[in-house]
Amino acid sequence: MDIINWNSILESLLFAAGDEGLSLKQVAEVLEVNELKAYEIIEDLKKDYDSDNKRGIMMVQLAGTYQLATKKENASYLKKLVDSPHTSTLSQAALETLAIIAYKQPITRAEIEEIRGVKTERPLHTLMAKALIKEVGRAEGTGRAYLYGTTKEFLDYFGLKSIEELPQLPEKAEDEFIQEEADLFFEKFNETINS
Amino acid sequence: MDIINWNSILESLLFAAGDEGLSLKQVAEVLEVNELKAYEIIEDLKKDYDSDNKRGIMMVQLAGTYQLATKKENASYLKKLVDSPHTSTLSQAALETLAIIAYKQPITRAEIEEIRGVKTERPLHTLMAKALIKEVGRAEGTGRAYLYGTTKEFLDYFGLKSIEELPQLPEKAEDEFIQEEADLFFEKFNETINS
Amino acid sequence: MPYEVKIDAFEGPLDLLLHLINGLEIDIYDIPVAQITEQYLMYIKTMNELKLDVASEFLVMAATLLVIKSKMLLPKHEEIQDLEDPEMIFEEDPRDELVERLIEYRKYKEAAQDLKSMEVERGLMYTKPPSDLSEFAKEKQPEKTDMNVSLYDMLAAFQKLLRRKKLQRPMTTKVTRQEISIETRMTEIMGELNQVNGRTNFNDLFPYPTKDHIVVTFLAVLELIKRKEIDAEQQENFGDIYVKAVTVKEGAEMIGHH
Repeated sequence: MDIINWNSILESLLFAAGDEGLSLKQVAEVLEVNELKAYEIIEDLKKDYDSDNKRGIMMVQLAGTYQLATKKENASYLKKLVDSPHTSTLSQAALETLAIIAYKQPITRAEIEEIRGVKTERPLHTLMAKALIKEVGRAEGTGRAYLYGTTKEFLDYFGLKSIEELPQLPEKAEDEFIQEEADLFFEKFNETINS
Repeated sequence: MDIINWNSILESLLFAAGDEGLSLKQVAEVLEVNELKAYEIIEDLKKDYDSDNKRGIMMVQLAGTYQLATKKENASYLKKLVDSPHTSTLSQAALETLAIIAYKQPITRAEIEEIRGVKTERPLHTLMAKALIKEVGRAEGTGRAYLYGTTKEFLDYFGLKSIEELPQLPEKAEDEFIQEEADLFFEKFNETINS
Repeated sequence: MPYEVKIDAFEGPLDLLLHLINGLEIDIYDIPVAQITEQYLMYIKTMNELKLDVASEFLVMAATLLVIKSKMLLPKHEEIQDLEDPEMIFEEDPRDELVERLIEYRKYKEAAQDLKSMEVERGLMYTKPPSDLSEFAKEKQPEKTDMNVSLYDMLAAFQKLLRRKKLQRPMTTKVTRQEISIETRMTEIMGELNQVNGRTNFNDLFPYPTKDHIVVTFLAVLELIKRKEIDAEQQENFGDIYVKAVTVKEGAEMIGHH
């Protein structure tokens, strides 16, 4: 009798892993089972997706990892989603990409994709077409990938005088440190006071 | 008879939309149905997720859009996949400031500081950088101080459908009422004792 | 070197006052001002002695408390009694304004707690980035029309990305924080005192300049004073503080505190 809901857990994991997918080894490690068992669980979930036509996602094996993807038969609806007039403003994907470029320029596509964890070809295309970003050079090394940066239009559009006017990102590490210290103090203080 | 597999199509769409989510209107448009029908389809898929414990994803309504997310009960497994186990959370100062803004918006910095009894520049900065609050206008009168309000990201960050979903603030008036009653009672009690 | 730890431990004077009031388990509408003021000042004083940076707001509140305390001692001139209408009994309590501020602040402090638990709850859900739908897109140039987004939208998108925790190979090691407990430090302090004939300069108890160590030492000293195992003395105002061990006579009765 299996009390652990392997299907549910694996679906959660694959869903969150997105386009990066998970290797058999990773699945086994996280589920704390051996690879044979992990494989069984994967096959089981895969079969569920394939046999149940109420599901819109399926499992694919790409470059040594397992990933979730939308079912092919729904492609026409996805096409409609892309063309939907409501998606005419900048998408979340484009905004994310733009933010990464704004704060980390000059930056290559590979670096952006590393941060986002998804392919970023289309958002880059959109941003270029809207003249918010441009190619500003080429990276050193093999491939000599394009480097991207923001444009004058970008500043104009967001009402910034210069790139330095961008709101500062919170210093995450520092914030956390202070908070931890404060928590520690408070905890100890309470222990003493209330004891 | 429904030949179209709404559940499957909607799941594909929501999966592809990711954390950008889809509004009811978008769903209706892409599925080419009216909003009432779209709502039914959404509710149907939602029920499927909730009732089937083999599924690891669920549907949530965040900041006015429908999104897929992993089920909460699988959080411990997902944590094992996350690179920094220390998730950055908001400091007490930031939370207090945010609470005041959420319930009293639009509100100026001076008004916030009046309530908290301390300078609030730094928390305001953090909250702006995290896009949880924004400037929503200027106060009347001299100085024309900035007024702050919460953002869509605020709703998303706290898992709220809309600002109306915020838990109710403990009512001050009620507190006072109880206290007045108590005072009155005590007075009467004394009168009786001493007469 | 000022330490801001202290200031962050309490969000401000109102927070500290609420903490003291809660500790005494008293009615917020009937604050024993003299007692609270004393505790409040003791707190500020200790912080000063530890050379922790005390924000000016804390000092302003100290002054306010002293004013209220003195007003409480005055005979009540302002009491107007209209015997025909008991509702009209009007008595101006010098504490009223402070109480109102405390209650107002407490309301939002509680709301902040709610937000905190919502934040935790939300953190249990993981989402995925929007898929790359380029394979479904027609090759058309997006028109350069009004995009209708603001800087906030861009920031929000970025925060969302950061929040969407990046997943990777499971990590096997977790960094654990080296903690010194108050109990351990208390034992250490008693040991240190015994080595120096039971008396030492307060400042000598802080050999390590780390915040953790200072805070824990400070609290250990407080606890030892409370348990009457050590005594602190100061020869003159602003003079150095000395700490000495209280030697308990053999067979002395230790039952009861008073």
